[in-house]
Amino acid sequence: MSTPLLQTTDLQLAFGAVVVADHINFSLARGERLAVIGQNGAGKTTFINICTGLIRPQGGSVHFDGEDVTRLSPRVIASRGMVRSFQLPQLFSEHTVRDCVRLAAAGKSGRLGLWTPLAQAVSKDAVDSVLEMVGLAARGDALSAALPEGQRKLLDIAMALVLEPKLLILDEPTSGVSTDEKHGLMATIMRALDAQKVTAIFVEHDVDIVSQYATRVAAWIAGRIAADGTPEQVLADLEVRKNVIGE
Amino acid sequence: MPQELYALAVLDGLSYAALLFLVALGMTLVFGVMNIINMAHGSFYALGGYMAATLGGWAVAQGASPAWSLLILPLAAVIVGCLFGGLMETALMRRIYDKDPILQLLVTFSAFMIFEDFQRLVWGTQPYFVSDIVNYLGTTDVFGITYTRYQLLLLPSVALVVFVALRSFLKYSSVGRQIVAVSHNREVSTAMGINVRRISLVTFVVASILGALAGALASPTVSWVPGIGAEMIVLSFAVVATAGLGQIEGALVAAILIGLARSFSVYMLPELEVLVPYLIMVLVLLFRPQGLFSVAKARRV
Amino acid sequence: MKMSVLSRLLVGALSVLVAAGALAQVKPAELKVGITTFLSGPASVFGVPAKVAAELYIEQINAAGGINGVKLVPSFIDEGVGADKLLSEYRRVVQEGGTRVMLAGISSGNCNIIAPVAEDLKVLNIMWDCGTEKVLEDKRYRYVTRTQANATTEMVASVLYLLKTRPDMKSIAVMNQDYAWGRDSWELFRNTLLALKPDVKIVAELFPKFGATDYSTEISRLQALRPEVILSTAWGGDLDTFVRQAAQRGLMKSSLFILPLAESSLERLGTTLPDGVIVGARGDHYFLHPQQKDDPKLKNFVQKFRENTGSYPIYSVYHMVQGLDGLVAGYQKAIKANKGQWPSTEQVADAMRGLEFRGLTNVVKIREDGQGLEDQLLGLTKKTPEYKFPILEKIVIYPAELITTPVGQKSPEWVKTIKPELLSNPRFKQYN
Amino acid sequence: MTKPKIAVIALVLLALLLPLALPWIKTPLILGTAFGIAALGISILIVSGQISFGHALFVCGSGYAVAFAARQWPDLDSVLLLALGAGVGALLGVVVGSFVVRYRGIFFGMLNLALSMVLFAALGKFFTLTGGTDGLRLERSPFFGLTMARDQYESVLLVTCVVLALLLGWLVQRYLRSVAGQALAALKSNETRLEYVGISAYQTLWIGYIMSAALCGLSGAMFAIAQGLVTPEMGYWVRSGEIVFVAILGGVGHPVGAFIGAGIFEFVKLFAAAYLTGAWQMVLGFVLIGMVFLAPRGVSALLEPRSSLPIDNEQERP
Repeated sequence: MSTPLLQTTDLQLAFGAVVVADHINFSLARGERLAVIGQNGAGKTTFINICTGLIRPQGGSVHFDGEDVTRLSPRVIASRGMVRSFQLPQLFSEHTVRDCVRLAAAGKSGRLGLWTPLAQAVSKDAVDSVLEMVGLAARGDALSAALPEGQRKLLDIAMALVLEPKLLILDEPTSGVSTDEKHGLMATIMRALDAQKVTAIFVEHDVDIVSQYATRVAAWIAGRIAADGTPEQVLADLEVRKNVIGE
Repeated sequence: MPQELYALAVLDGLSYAALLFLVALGMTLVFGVMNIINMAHGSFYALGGYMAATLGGWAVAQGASPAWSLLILPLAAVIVGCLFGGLMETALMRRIYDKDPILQLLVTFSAFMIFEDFQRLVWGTQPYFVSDIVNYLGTTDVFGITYTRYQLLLLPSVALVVFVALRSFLKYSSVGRQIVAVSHNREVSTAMGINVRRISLVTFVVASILGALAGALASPTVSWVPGIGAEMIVLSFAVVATAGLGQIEGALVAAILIGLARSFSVYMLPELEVLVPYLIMVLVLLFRPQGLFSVAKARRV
Repeated sequence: MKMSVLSRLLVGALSVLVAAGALAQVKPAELKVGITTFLSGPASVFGVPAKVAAELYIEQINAAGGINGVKLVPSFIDEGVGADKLLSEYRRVVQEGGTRVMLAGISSGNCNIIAPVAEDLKVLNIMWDCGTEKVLEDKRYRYVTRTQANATTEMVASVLYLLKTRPDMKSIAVMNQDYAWGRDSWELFRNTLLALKPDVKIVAELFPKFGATDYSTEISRLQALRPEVILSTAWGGDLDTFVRQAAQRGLMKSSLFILPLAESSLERLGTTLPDGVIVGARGDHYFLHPQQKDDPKLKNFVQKFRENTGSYPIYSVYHMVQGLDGLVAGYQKAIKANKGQWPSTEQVADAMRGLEFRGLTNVVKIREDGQGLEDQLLGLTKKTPEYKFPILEKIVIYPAELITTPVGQKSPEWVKTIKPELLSNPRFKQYN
Repeated sequence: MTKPKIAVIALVLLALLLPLALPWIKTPLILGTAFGIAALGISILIVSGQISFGHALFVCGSGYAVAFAARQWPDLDSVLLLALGAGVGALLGVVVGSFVVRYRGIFFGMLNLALSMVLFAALGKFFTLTGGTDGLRLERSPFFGLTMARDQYESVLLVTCVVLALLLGWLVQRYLRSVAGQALAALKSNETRLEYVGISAYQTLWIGYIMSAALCGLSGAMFAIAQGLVTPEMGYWVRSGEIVFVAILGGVGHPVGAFIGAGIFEFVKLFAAAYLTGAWQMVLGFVLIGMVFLAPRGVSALLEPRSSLPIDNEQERP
C-alpha cells in the first residue's frame, strides 16, 4: 500500500469572501473508515464535490489511486472507482428500486446497449446481492419515489455500492433518519462495506456513530481540517469540542 | 451601398423593431413571472389588430376625426388584453402553473390553435385595414425619402414610453414589486403573503395587453389577414431567446438588433431577409444559450 | 397475410372504379361538381367572392333547367389548408362522392399539383382561375382544360399597355410575391419587355415573402432608386398592404405603378389608389366593359352579385362564372355529338377542346391543348364622383390570339420572339 | 392479451379494411400512419423529459431529400426512397443533435424551433432550387420494382406503412426497455445521478435524438411519396407542434399511443373539414386541453395505467 488511495494537495476554493476550501492537504489510505465531522458550511460537502469532480477547485489537485483526477467529470471519476452517495437521496424517481440499481450496474460497464433489455443486460446476482446487503431485496419492485426516507438513503447507497467502488464517500448517510433507526442503518451500511472491503469516507454529525464506526476522524472548521486522527484524539480535541460538537 | 442608405435602413429597422419589442415584451414578462412560454401570445397580437380595425372602422363610420385613433388603438389593446388574456389566465394558465413544462407548452399551443380559428370565425378572411390615422399624421422627408410620421416617430416613441413605464411600474408600484418578487420565487412570495394568484392574473393581462397593443399599432399600416399571429409568435420567440428569457432591457436591445439586421439585409442581401431573425436566434442560442443579457445557466447540472 | 390483404384491397378498389365507369354513361339524377377555392388564408379575397358567385350562378343554371334537366350540385374544397391537405381533400371528393367534374383552382401552385392527379383520377378538371402557363405547356392532358387566359397572355398585354402609356420608359423595378406566380409572371414580363425595348434598365427585383405585412424597407429602397416604373403582380392582402404603404409614403407620386391584378382590389382600396395607375383585370372582365357593359347577362349578374354581397364582382367571380359556362357548353356540345345521350367524362373532356362559349364578357375559345383564349383588358385609374373607388379609363382590349403562346411552344422563349410591330397592331382599340 | 395489444390489432385491421369500404380514405390513412411514426419519434424525446418544437425540420428535410432524389432518378424504387428518408433523418439527427442535446427544457425546445424555422425560411426563399413556397412535385416511382397505377400504388404503400409502423413500434419499445432507453427515462428524473453512476447524459440523449430524427425522416419520406409533393409547410413550427400534440394525445407510455393519437388527429381533421369547415384547429385545441386535464398521460395510458410513466412528477435536484 505505497500510494494513498485519495490525496488532495493544497485545495483552494472560495465563493466570494467565503472560503470553503482553505489549502486542504489530505490523504486517505486503503481500508480506512474516515468520519468527517464539522458544522454546516464548514466545507465538508464542498470537499466531497471537489473530489468527485462536481466542482472544480480554484487551486490544488486531487489524486485518486495515484492519478490526477482534478479536472475529470463525475462520470469518469466514478468509473475510476471513487463513488459517492448523497445527503438528499438522488434516485431515478420513475424507476423501481431494482431498476435503479440495475441502471447503476449498467453504468459500471459504461456501454449503452440499444437491444438487450436492462434486466438482462446486467448480472442478476450483483444486483440482488447489493439489494440483499442493504436489506431492500423485499422492496425490489416498489417505485423508488414511494420508499420512506431511510430506505431511500439505503437505495442511494446501494446504487453506489453496485458500482463496486474502491472508495465510497457517504454524505451524511444518517441525516433525516430517526435516532433509533440510525444505528441499524449504519450497521447495515458497514456490513455492506465490509462485504466488499470498500474504503469509506462518511460525513456524520452524531458523535456516538462516529466513535463507533470510524477508524479515523477529520474535523472541518471554516474550510480547513482542524483536527485529524483517531476518534479518541479528535473528539478530545478542545477546538473540536468547542466549534464542532459545540460544548 | 451609399452612406445615406445606412441611415434609411436604421430608420426602417427601428419602426419595425418597435412593434417586435412590444410583442416580445409581453412574452418575456410572462416567462419571467410564470416560467411559461406562451405559444398563444401571437394570437393577442392578431386579436389586437382586428379589434383596432373594427373599432377604427366604426369610429370612421361615426365620422369621428382620425385623431381619435390615438385613443382607440390603446383602447382596443386593453379590451383584448383584459377580455382574452384574462379569460385565458383564469380558464387555463392558473390550472397549469404546477404542471410539467411539456404540458404547459401544449396547453398554450392548444390555446393558439383555438384562437387561430376564433379569429377566422369572428372576422372572416377578408383583409382589414383602417389607416386614416397614418394619413392624418402626415409624412416627413429624410434624404429625399418620404416616411410616414406614424412609423418614423409614433411607433418608436410609443415603444420607448411603454418600456420606461413598465420599468418604473415594476420598480416603484407595489403591484410591480410583488410581480418582481413572484418572478424571483413563487413559494417565498406566497410565504410573504403575496397573493400569487392575483399577481399572475395581473401579469398575464398586462402581457396580453402589450401583445395586443403591438397588433393595434401595426393595424393601420398592415392589411390584417388570418394567420398573422403565427408569424409574429416565432419572431418574438427569436427576440426573447436572443435577449435571454425574462430579460426586459435585453428584449429592447434584441428587438432593435433583429429589426436593424432585417432592414439592412433588405438593402444588401434581400434574399436573406426572412432568414435573418432565425439565424441570429440560432447563433445566439448556440454560443450563449442563456441569451445575450441573461446570467441564468443553460442546464441545471 | 400481407399479400392476401393487398389483393383484397386491390379487388375492392378496382370494383369501385369499374362501378364508377359504368355509371358515367347513364344520365345521372344530378351532376356533382367539386370546386376548389380559397375559403381561408390570404387568397380568400378571391375565393370567398368566387364561392358566392358559384352558388348564385349554379342556382341560375338549375333554374333554367340545368344541363338537359340534370341539375348541378356543387361541393366546395378549401384551397387554403395547404397543398398536401388539399390533395387528400380533392381525392376524397372525387373518390367518395363519385364526382365527375372538378373546378380547380385559384393558386398556380395548386393547379400544378392537381392537374396530374386529375389525369390520374380520370376526372374532368377545369382550371377556372389559376394563371400558370407551365401546367398546359409542359405536359399534354386529356382531362384538364382551362377556361381563361394564362400568365403569358396577361403579362404580354400588360407590357403592351405599359409601352403604350410610357413609350420611352427608361427604368423599371419589380416587387412581386415570392412564390410561383410572382416569379414566373416576372420572368414573362421581363422577357417581353426586353424583347420590345432592350434598353430598359431593371433597377431592383424585390421578392418579399408571400403574406409579408411590412414593406417599409422595400419602399424606402424603391424611393432611393427612383425607378420610372414599378411593377407588382401581387394581389389580395399583400397588394393592399403594399399599395397603401406606398401611397402613404408618396411612392406612387414619384413612380408609375403597373398592377396587372389590381382590378380585384379597386373597391377595397377605395380612394387610396391615385389616378393614372395602370390596372389589369386578368381577362376582359369589368363591370364597365366598353363592349359589353350594356349586355343584359353581364348587367343582371353584376346587379345580382351586388345585391348579395354589396360589392362589385372581381375577376375571380367572372372566372368562376366563365368556368361554369364553359362546363355547361362542353356538356351540351358532347351531348349533341353523342346524339342526345348523356356523355361519358371522356366525351366531355374531348368536347371541351375547340369549344367556343361566352361567360359574362367576350367569347372564350378553348384550344386543342386545353388552353383558353381570353381577351385582356387594361386601363388607367380615374376617380369619378359616381363611384367611391377609381374606375378605369383609356381602356384597351387585347384580342387573346395575338398575345398567347402558340400551341406547342414554351412561353418564356416565345415572348422573346415578340416583335415591336405588335405595339402598333390596329386591333388594339382604345376606348374612353 | 393486454389492452394495448388489442388496440394495436384493432388499429391494423381498421387501417387495412377501412379502404375496402371507402377507397378515398387510403391517403388519409397513409398520412395518419406517417404522422404516427413522426409522433413515435417525438415520444422518445418526451420519455427523456425533453420536448422539441422543431422536429418538422427532419420531416421536411428528408421529404425534400426524397423529392430531389426522385426527380434526379425517376425510376428509383419507393422502398429506397423510404430508406433514404430515414437515413437523411438520422444523418441530420447526428449533426443537429451533436450540439442541440447539450441543452435542456425550454432551451432545447427553442433551439430546435429556431433551426426548423431557418430551414423553413430557406426552402421558401431559394425558389430556383426548392420551388419556393409551392414546393416540389415528384412523379410516382416504382414500388418493389413494379410500376403501378395510382390505386394499386396507394394500396401497396398503405400496407407497407402499416407493416413499418408495427415493426418500428416494436423496435422503439425494445429500445426503451434497453439500457440506453432506461437511461433516457432516468435522464428525465435525475440527470446528476445518471452521470454519477457512470452513464453519459450527452450520449444517452444523442442516441435518443438520432432515433427520433430518423423516425421523423421516414415519416417525411412517406408524406412525400404519398402526396407526390413536398412544401416548406412541412417544416413550419406549427407542424412540429402538431407532431408533439399527437404524441402527447396518444401518450408515450406505449408505442401504440403515437398511432392512436395520429388516428384521432386525422379523424378530427377529416370530420371537421367535412362538417365544420375552418374550425378543425379549434376542435383539436379543445380536444388536447381536455386531454391534458383529464388524462395527462394520453389515451394509451388509459389502456394500461400501471405500465406507463406519469408525465408530470416531482423532479429531484442536488
